[in-house]
Amino acid sequence: MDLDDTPEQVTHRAQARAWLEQNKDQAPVLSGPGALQDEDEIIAARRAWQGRLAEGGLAGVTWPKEYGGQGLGPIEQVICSQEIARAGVPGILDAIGVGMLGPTIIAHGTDEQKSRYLGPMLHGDEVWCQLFSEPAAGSDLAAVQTRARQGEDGGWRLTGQKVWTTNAQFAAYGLLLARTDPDQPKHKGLTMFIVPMDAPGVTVRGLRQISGEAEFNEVFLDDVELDEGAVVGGVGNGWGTALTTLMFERVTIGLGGEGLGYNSVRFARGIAADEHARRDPEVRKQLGDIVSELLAVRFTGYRTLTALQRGQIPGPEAGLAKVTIVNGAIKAGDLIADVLGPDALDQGSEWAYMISFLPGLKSAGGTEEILRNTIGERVLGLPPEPRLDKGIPFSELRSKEGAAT
Amino acid sequence: MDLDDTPEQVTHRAQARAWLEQNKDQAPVLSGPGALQDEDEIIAARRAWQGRLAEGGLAGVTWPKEYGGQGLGPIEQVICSQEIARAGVPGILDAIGVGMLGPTIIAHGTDEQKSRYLGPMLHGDEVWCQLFSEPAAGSDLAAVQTRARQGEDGGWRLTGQKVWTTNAQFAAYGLLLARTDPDQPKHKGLTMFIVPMDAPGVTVRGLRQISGEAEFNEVFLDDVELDEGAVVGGVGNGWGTALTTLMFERVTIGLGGEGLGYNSVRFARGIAADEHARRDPEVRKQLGDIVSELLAVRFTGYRTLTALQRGQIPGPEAGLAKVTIVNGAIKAGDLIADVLGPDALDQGSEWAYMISFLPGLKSAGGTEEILRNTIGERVLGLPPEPRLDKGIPFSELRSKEGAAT
Amino acid sequence: MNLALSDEQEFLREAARGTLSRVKTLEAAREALDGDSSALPDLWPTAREAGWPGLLIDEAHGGAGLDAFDAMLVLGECGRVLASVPLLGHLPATAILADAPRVADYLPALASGERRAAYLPSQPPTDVDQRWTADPASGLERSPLPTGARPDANGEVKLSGSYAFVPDAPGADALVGVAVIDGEPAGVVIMADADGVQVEPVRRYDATCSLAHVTLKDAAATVLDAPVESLAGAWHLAQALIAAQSIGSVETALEMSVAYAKERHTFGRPIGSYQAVKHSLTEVLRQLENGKSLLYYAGWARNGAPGEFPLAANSARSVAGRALDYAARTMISVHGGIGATWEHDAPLYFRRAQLSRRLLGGTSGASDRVAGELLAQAAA
Amino acid sequence: MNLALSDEQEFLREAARGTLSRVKTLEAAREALDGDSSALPDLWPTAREAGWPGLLIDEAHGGAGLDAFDAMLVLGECGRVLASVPLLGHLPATAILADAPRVADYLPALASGERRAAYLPSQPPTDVDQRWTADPASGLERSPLPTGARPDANGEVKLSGSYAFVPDAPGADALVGVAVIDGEPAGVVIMADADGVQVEPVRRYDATCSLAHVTLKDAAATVLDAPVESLAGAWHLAQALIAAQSIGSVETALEMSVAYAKERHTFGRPIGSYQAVKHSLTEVLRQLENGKSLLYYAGWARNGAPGEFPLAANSARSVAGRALDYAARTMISVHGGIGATWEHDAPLYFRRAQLSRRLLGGTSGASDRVAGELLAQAAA
Repeated sequence: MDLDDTPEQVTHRAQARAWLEQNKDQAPVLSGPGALQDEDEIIAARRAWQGRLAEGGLAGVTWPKEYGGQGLGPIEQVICSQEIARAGVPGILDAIGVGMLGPTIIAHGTDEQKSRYLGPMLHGDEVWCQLFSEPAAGSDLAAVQTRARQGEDGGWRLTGQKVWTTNAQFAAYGLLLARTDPDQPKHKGLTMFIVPMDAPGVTVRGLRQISGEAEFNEVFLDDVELDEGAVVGGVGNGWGTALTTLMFERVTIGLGGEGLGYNSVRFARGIAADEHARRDPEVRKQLGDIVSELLAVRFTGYRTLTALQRGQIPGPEAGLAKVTIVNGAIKAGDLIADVLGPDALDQGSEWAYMISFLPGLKSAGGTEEILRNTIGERVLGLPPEPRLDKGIPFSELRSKEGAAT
Repeated sequence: MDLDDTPEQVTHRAQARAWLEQNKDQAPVLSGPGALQDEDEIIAARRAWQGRLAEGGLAGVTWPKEYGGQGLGPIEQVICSQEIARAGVPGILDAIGVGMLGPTIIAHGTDEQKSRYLGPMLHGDEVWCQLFSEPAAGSDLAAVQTRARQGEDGGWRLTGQKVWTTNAQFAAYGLLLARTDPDQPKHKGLTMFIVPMDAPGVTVRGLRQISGEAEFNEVFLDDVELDEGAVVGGVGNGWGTALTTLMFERVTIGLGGEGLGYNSVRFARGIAADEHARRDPEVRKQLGDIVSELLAVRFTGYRTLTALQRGQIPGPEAGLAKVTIVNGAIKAGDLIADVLGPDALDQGSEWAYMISFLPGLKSAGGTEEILRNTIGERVLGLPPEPRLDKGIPFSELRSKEGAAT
Repeated sequence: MNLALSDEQEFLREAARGTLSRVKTLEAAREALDGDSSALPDLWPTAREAGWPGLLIDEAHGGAGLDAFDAMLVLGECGRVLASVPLLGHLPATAILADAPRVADYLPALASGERRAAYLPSQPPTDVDQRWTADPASGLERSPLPTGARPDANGEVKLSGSYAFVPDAPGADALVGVAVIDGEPAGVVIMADADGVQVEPVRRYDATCSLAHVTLKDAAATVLDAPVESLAGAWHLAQALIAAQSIGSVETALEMSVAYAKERHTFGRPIGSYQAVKHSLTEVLRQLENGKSLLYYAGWARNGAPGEFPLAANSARSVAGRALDYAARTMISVHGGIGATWEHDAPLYFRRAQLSRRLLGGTSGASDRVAGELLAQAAA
Repeated sequence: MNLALSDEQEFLREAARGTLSRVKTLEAAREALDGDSSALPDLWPTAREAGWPGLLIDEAHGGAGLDAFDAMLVLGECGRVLASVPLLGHLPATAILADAPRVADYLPALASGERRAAYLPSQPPTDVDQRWTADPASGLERSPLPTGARPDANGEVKLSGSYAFVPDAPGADALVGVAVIDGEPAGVVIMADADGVQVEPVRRYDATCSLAHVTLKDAAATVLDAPVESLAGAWHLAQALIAAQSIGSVETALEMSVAYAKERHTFGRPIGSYQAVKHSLTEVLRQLENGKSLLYYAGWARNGAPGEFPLAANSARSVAGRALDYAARTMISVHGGIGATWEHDAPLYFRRAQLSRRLLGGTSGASDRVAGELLAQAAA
């Protein structure tokens, strides 16, 4: 058991560090003096920087070489991330595309799709977004209603609404889950598509959150035309293709370390400034409980990495790290605001945004409750809840729900 | 809105107080100097004292006069309880009988049953126990398996096992829920019986709890013979009869005040002794949170009483008071043991017993989870969980469960 | 024994609900948050019409001569719809002034609402802290009260010091609280427009809560002849009022959450049929019912058992504050992603919960006092 | 980067599990609780045979020369079955002695287990409390360490004072901890049979935990030349060991609860299919996994990053202690009424949880230190 690099990893780390040393002046400045302010400029600069990272071999580390990646393992990916963080420069802009959607296309896409899309994705020339969730299909993802109908020429027409879409406002493409056969039970009859975000009929609208910021978007599809080649993984196989994406999402979360910027020292700093609070037994007890759990997540990430190195795929329990992070950060926000008082809730406070943002995050990526169901069943082997929607055609299911309401 | 007695209640309270003043020397001494030690002597003394209270009109206050009660309302019952507590003497021994089982017989029993059983019950001459729960029918009470078969002479033979039975070791009679028709769905085909605890085939065995004490008993029934007159409320109506008992149980709990002896001042006393703890912000915060909730229960009791006075029957939400009390007392035990250290867990400590006893109490009387289901559905009107056992004959259900295991 | 509302109280509550239902308070709260502070309707005329400003002033001085519980009923209705009615500041101030014969002439204007007062939160000593303190502008350590030297024959004095996060201070005519005069705590009233008085409005997170930092520099004040019990009582009254307001908000949060849980389906079932949702909502109900019971306790104790009022009011605040916190979070999580969007009402209740738990000594300050009261009883 | 067990570690763990599976530890725990203290098997010979006493002593002195993580694996196996092996006392004591050249001759007897040592819990200063302290016999306030005057040339000194709730002290040959010698903290070793040493066995709630109050009255002690880092390190090591032991108990509690939740039916469904049960058990898993991750952290940090060892060991203790508490309660509630009966194993885990959270500074003491370490980092 050790946390040290192997000799090969030492070399890899040195290379990454050297490259960053040479190139970090080209990185966009996002905070502090000289920071870019204009949103469009920031995006443009981050796209260019992603391209540079890809050229330097610091993006798509685990992608096969034939698609522009390094063909290396997850540990090398983490080493690059650590070195990027150490250099104090931004990482890639399109973490969703490179981390989850690209690997899905690599796994299920046609040769044409791979050669057309992967290169521009990796280099930040074309940003991607994930069009899975819908207003009535959040945690129950297989309930998507966006309808794709095939014409006689083999092409498709899509109509529906997606929601909680990150990066949609500047994405070139989206990977979209749609229902192609409503007469099948809900997990069948789904198909995955590649959608150009500038196609006629696609409308993107920012979705404001509690904080007042539009962290996510709604995406409306009004009779959007796609050709036959837009299908990823075959017609009717959309659920299996989506599961691949979700598996890569878990890997991303599992390796997230203390992740999301909610780290222990930052919270401690929020409290250490108040000499009275620093010595208050109640504040200390709460802080100690919270940061102990957040520290654990870092080492859970290392355990996940060890498993990945051994070729094991992380199971749904990787999602527990997210539960720990989100709930820990929520408690930390509460504690800090109790210490600082209402000023912690001021718009200018570094804490107000976090306090506003987290309650929504608890619901993002599958609610905590559904995650606990999945883990209880798949990891602990507990029996499932009775499922009333099994084997029933989706169309029939919807009318039943309507009647029950 | 007031907490004061009406003029009638003032009179009633004065009468109770005067009676207690005259008679309290006859009350058994259960703690302190001169306290009775022998378990049998204690029971005998408490039975005699119950008889005296009944004669004085301080027991069975809400029972109709024709059965030896006072025919008064719940407020007068509470006044008597308050005065008994004030006088520092024990209350009645058979609170289960007088509070829950007697009222069930009054509601559902035959005239013969009423005239035979109610008098001796009220006076403590015959103590009763409640034979509902079984090893495989705890929170799901309607799953009882104790089998009653009717012979050609109309008499019954009972075989089965009951558990969590308070007072069984010295009870004269038990009110027992048994299955008389397994081919009916589970809530049908149940019948309520009166069982003499000295009948051949009845065996009582103490059931030791975490604390080491036998708070409850197991009761085994091995081909116990009862005559036709033992049925309460009619054959096949056992579930409805049991619901009456449970309703009276809720009334009892609802009026329990801070109940079960877990009151705020006692907990505060456990901490006040430690000068360091008394000033510790963390200890104070926790204590304040706990006792605030326990205080609430007292006033919830007054609200319940107000409703009862107006002829309203308390709903299942009365059970929330128990949840508050038990969870509050568990937290208080934890806090006090954290303050006092391992000595709080010493056998001689007043807290060790409470700390041991409470986790079991959380499961007693229907688990907290089932209670929350019931309240969610019946009080908030939330939709029920899918029930897989509805309308299916009990015998078939059991074989299904067996197969699933 | 009767813990039910009287017919008059039922009427008071229904009237308040009816009156407030005619104002789009939630929409206004959202617009105000978005920068349009003129969006918040001025509800003081409404309050005057309903007779709320004089609730705690006796009839001889033009008030309604009602008690804390009646005021709590009105605050509860405000809390239900997050209505911005400046009673949390006004009512405790009138409670002090009503006990100070020296300023009795001023009461009718306050009772009618022609003049509006704001209470300067002044926390009485606890079993372990002998000082009177004010809420701090920042940090955990409480602030000393403003001080003044010996007053003149008319009770006039110059005060210096500050009170932070004073509810409803912006626009108030008179500020009423406690100061340390010649080394002893005493009630004071300060005219907001006097020299040396600075009322700096501050907005934090919930636009419906009107707050200000009040700074005094040799500001003219009148020392009140209200007894010290009355000064302490105003603090506890403020705890009971904010508790009632919070419990009102919990009621709405629960109702909206239950309604959504019945409608919204996932995996082929209404989400309210799942234990996770059902048990959370039952927990909101449990806390709500406990809070309501303690509102009765506080409402009764203020006159029925004044010695218990600190315990009653602060336990109500403690339970109600935590209930609102839990209810607002549950409201968001039951609604899923939609509950965290700007257009939804859930975030408004969440913002209210976040802010109000930190006002008037904070929810945790109330718990601390409950502990202190109990520990003192236990030691006696 | 490799956070997996080595083959040797796998073997060590499997061997420990195999060895302990041959002893009816749970039955013994129950009988001992019932008054038959002879029911508890003496597992020291078993420990000797397995080489556990010398785990942390180097090979040159007859030990195995292994590290904290290996010791934690063994403690985890003891925790799984509530085996009463006196390693929680012995191992931290050997960790101090191994750093004290003056008593190197004594190490082989400790390594072989011919002699047994017990660690006198001595808590190093925190960021807000500059004293070294001992666990108090009662109450929240920590006790001062025993004191002695200047030692003679051989390092001999007379000590007076006491250490409460010393794990595994009954029957130990040597007691090892920290005392204040001539005003400065120093390591000390005391022979249990020396004059002025009183080892009073105390039993609290969990018969499998051997404890004693140790009282010294001018008792002869040898001052150790171990560095102060080693003295502090023993405290943190004890935290890591009790954390590992607790996590072992959580594993069993979870396994037994999951098994029962699959079997037991209510309302026509296995109880494990209900969210209330499923989510509780998932929560146990979450806490268990967090605890395990921190055991890796602590196991790695003791040599890999000694500056982080206090943070690592105490965060492991904090999470593991709370995990055991939650797991034991969940075990009882999942089992329903039966889980609270004397014959069931759940109460044994509950008793272990109740007691161990209050030993060695307590779970909350560990949280306090985690906060202190982080606050110090944040201030730097």
